[in-house]
Amino acid sequence: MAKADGHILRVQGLKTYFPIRRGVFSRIRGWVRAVDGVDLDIPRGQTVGLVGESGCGKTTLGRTLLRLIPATAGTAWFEDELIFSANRRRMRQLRRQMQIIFQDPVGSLNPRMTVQTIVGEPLKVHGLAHGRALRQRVVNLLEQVGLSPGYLNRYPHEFSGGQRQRIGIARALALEPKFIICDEPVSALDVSIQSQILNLLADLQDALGLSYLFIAHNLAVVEHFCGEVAVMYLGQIVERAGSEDLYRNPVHPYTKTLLSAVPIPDPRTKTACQAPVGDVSDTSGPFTGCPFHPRCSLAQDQCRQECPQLREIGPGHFVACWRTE
Amino acid sequence: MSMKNPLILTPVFLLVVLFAGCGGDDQDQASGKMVRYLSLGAKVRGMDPMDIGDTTSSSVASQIFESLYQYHYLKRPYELIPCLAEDFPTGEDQLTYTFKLRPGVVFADDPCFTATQGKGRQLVAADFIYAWKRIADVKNISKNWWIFEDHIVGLDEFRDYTGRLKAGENVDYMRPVEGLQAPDDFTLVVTLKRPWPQILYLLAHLPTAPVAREAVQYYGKSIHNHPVGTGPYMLKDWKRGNKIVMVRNPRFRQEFYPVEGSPGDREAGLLEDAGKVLPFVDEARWQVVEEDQPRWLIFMRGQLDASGIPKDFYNRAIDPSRQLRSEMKDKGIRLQIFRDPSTYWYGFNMEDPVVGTNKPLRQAMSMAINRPEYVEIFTNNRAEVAQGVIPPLFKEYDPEVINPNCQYNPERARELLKEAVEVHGGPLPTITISTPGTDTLSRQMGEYVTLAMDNIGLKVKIDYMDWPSFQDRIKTKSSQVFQMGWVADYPDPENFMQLFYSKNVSPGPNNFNYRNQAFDTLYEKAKAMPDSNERRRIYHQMENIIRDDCPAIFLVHGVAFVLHYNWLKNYKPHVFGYGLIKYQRIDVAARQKSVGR
Amino acid sequence: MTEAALTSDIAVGKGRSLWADAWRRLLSRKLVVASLIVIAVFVMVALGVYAGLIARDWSEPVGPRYQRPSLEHGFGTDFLGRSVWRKTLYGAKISLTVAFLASLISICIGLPLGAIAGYFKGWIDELIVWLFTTVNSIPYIILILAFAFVLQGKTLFGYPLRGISVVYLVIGLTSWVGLCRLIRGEVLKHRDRDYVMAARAYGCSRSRIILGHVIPNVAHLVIINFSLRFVSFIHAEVILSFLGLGVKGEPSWGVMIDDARQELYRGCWWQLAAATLAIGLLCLALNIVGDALRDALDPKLRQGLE
Amino acid sequence: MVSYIIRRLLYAIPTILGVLLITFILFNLIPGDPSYDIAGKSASAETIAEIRRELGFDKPRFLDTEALSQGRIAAAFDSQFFNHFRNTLTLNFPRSLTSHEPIWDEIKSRAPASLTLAAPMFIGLIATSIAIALVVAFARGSWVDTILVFICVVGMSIPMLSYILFGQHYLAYELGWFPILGYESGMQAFKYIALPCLLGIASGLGSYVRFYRTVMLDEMRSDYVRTAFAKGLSSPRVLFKHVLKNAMIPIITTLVLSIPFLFLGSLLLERFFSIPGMGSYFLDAFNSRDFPVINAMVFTTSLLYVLGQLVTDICYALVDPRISLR
Repeated sequence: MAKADGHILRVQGLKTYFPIRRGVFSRIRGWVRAVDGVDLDIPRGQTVGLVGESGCGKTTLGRTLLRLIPATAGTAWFEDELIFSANRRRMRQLRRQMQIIFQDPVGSLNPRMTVQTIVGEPLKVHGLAHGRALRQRVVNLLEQVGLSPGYLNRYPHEFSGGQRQRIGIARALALEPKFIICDEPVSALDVSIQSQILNLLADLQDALGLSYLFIAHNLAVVEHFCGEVAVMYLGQIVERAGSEDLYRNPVHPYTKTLLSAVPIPDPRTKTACQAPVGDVSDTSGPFTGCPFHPRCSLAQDQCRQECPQLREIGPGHFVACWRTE
Repeated sequence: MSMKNPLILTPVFLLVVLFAGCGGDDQDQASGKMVRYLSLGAKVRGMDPMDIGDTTSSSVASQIFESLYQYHYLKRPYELIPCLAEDFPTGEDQLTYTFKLRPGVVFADDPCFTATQGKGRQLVAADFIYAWKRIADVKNISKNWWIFEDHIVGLDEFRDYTGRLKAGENVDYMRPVEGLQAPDDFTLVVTLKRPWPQILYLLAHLPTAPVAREAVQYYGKSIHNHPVGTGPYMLKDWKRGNKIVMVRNPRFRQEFYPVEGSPGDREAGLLEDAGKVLPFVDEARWQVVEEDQPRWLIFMRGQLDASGIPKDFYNRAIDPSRQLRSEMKDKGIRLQIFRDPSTYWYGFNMEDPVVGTNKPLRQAMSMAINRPEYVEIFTNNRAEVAQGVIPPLFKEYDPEVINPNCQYNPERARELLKEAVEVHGGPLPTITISTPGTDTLSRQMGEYVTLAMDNIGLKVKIDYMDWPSFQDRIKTKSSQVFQMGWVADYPDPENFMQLFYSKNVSPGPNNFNYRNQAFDTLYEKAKAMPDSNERRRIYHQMENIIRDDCPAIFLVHGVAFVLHYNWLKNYKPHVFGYGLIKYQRIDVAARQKSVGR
Repeated sequence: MTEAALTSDIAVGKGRSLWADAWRRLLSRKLVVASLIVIAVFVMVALGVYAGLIARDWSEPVGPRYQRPSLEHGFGTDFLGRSVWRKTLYGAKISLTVAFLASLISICIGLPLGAIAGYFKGWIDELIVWLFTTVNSIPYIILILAFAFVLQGKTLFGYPLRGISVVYLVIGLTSWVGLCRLIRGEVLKHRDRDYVMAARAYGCSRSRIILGHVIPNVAHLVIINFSLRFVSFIHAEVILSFLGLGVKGEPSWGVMIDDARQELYRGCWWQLAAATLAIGLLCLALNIVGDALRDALDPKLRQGLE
Repeated sequence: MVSYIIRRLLYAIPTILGVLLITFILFNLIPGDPSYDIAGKSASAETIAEIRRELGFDKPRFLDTEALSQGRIAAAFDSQFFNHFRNTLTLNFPRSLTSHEPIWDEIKSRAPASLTLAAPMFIGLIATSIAIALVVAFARGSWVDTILVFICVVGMSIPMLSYILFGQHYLAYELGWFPILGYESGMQAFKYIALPCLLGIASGLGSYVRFYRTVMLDEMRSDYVRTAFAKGLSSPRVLFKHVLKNAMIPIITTLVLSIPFLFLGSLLLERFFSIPGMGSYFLDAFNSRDFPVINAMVFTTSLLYVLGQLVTDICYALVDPRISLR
């Protein structure tokens, strides 16, 4: 199979490893497998959620896709373009189409720049607008994300968290991308603000036909926002399904654990609380079997010896677990 | 809370310890030991005569080593008397000299004399030959080869031989040198290539002192730390960069205080000890003090017996009539004024395309400087205005001569500068003056000269550099004008005249790179002549050539002011001789009374 | 939206940068304002000397030598009868120029090297770290002396080096290590911040990221460093003058103290007093402003205070 | 830990090589040739040339390209640079050009004097400034703080030369509290180093107090100190137990990294008080272009510095368990 096959983004066998250096000569003694063989498709105009505990590699995955972190192996198509082998010029063009929104609304905005500079800089860098046109474009972008143009000369520290995140979104929109990686865009915000931002993102998707990869660390946020959800554990995707399907019928023990942690709006619905056993395993050493087996209450010998592959267990529902056969 | 106390108390504790240490005074003074306290402005590099080239090291080592001749302590003009030699040399022509050694001279006791269990042995003529061969030995990198170079038959060949040896090969000191013979232990015969009238002066020079072969072999490379000589003192303690202590050599030969001196010496009390056995002082102590201010302070405290007067302390010590101020006199301080065999100048590099070919320019610059004012500002009148190169100390100095180039005459200088522009064929560029020294005084002199040249309309800039950089500039002929001076090594103007001899151009001593056929002819003639009226006339001719050609702006001749306490007896400054402590005496009681006050 | 409405909106929303914030904070303290005024006066004097308006005739004798301070000659006269007051004023030019240019040189070396090392990591980083570790492990005094002797009398781009240019070059070329190390550490922290990631994500070039994003965010360290450095450079000039490597032919405060250390013993204290006073006053003001700058600019400290 | 130390030591190799290279290049650029001085003031051109040859100054700077082209590899490396390199790395320092004294002997005899002055001065300085900084930190914001800091700033604004001139003239000469200058080894040394020590402490106090005050205020703002205060622990106790302990890290850094420079001594103090230490030795060597001596001193100091850094890093780890040595 070549090309993205009609999807906006297709990822196959993506691996991102970080070396561990030790000893007198700082030789590489091992690897942290932050992303370890991920396949993912993102349909055009849709939102795919990526959920997992912190440290599971979801942020690394997002950044690897934008080549902010070098990939170790694997391929990724953006439409018909191979991301990892694009040359510098081509990559610059690609960057116009793929953008990212960060989790931390404080750290992701340069504190020494005004809103105008922050939002306008992508346009300037790509030579898309100058002078008055640039300012007009920035004003439009701010309006688009619901900020007053009067904030143009303000600095990030003069804004609230939600407003800062809107600035971040405006910056991501500046280049009119087709695809945006939302790296936990709401987890640092107050709950009341979260929905505002999510609504904004949804509106923008409708208006501009955007595709999102929406990264989150809990399932609650993702439920209504994403058409499809992938659950990630220790660098691997353990379950992938349509949003509703996943919520109604979680298969992988890890997904179940995650779901059990979601605060339930309706106290009558009771789910058995399945607390995970043990800690997140160390990803640096060579390990065999299912990555979740040390914490899994259902683990058997097979789980300890062989790593399960993603299998389709229902229409569009994939899971990697031996115990679901 | 327990931690607090030690922390805060530390500095307090420190102070207590420090203050407690103060106040202990010299127990030597109580014991009545006669100690002479001296200071050193620079560090002593070593005490191997072969390797001594600086005045600091000489002034110390000369208490231990002696040469064939020495200067009379009291007589002026300076005159040589035999020291290790029994008498003046005999020889029928000017090429062979036969020296008879004084009998009964022994080296000081030292462990290096293994054959005699450390007892010093008799001095023999071979020790001189050995010492001089060491100077010739290239491997020794001696500072003093200039003394013997091209004078003694066979010694230059000996030097070539040592230069040909490969690393690791030993120099054969038994290899005969034709011009240096010792027919017996007490006779030294020196054969010269050509007449050398200055030879006796140089044989009074410290580097020509005899050295015991045993010491060199025993101490090897650290011989410079272990001086073994025949002189009145022996080294007791030497902390490099700090202090040197010498004690009386018990086996010093019998030597007596001179019984006659110059006029006025008797009145000054310098002949009170006439005929007494030398030395008087039991111990001599040097303290290294590099900065002027602290040296002056310890002198004023009575911790030094004598001191020069740094420029800025002058007014505190001397009143405008060149007399010691009364508060100094009350302290028991005495002032001695004497002439230095020195001349200071701004030299021109005669190979420089601008100044070298432009005599009016050189004259103008020379006339731009108000020498009396210069003397007043920078030396507090402790210098005499120069008319030429030979200082007044020499009998060849002609007090009648007035050199027009050395007179302050800004009007004439401006006229000459106009001529100079014509000679140069265009406006004169900025003249660069190289100054050896980056210290305060050099900087202030530079500021003064800039002002003076500005006054006649000449732009100069001063290039200050340290001594090695300056030497590099001079020796590679890359300076334009340079500030320099010369202190004579011996009382013969030949020492000054060699500075203008064309065969001595840089990197030799002729830093002016001055070339004059007439001068060279006269120099070669005078060099071979013993002192006579005719030679004196030739020197005058030579000096006139230089005055006229103006290869240098002659500034001043030094005059030294020395202060000493009245407890320092028999103190008479000497400009050529070094090993003089043996003549001096300390009135211990007077010192105690004065310092204890 | 019409053009007019746009402009008026923007006029309403005037933002306060962190710099403006810090400046406001500085001006709110009387002592700091006083110090700033002192510094401004010194700078004006130095500029006045440059323009030839002040102390142009410092080299002309105004009276007898070694005059005590009097109504006629404010700070007395020196060994050539020159006015110590004029020399002190003129010294402001030398000392400020030396400290300013030396700071500039050391920043021009330290800032880019530190930023490059911190941002690029890898072998470039190793090389720069090696360079500054090496330079740092050579005793400072040896570097100063060696550089001074090497530079003296040389020409740089056809411009002959002597006097003051040697002094600031020497100080500048030997004192960039501290800043370089500081900047490198800070850039290492910043290079993985999200705002840098964002810039990379929208295709900012590396040079633009370093110049436009990273350096403005570490610039406050340079400013703080600059003010404290200034003080140490003024002192360095004094030491250099003592070692004979200072300014020649012009009066600097270091030269004046060097002159004075011998004059002191003839009872001539005014030159030492004048120079020490000038240095003391300027350094005091600079130190106060430096401290205040650090309080105002260092976000870490500020967070701690709030 | 062991592998960490070994790795740090290996890192020192390029640094040391760099020091050798930089100093060699610098010293070759400095004008001045010791052979002129050695030859004496009346020396002829031939004598100077002979001496240069004996000292090896006529050898090629880096590589004897002529010998190399003829295939004599060993001879090609008989250059000034490689000889300098070889001598230094094998610690086979030649003798001083001016005094002919083995350099090690001289360093051994002078380093104690420098240390006798510098060590008490340094310890006194650190102790006094920590004590004052504690007081200041304790009284932060009050008038005591303001006044002490102001005095410190005034103190550090005055050049050291002024301190020395004042101290030597008034305290030693006029008042006679101290010897004016001089040095003796052993217990006698205390008498002589008292004044230079005090002057050194006085002139350095300002900047140290300010530095430590900042360090301590930083610590005092940290959460655990606030917690400690909140728990009702008495202030001095918190100050000593928590603040000082944690402030030790920057203090250790300044301490250890200063050691090599203690070895070089204080140039100004040594000169004015005639203390025969490394500072004046070094200055002399520089002024006579005694390159073997300068090289030896630079090499020794940089070795000490590199070791000092290593010790600092180990101290870090010991004081602060949060820092891992990897």
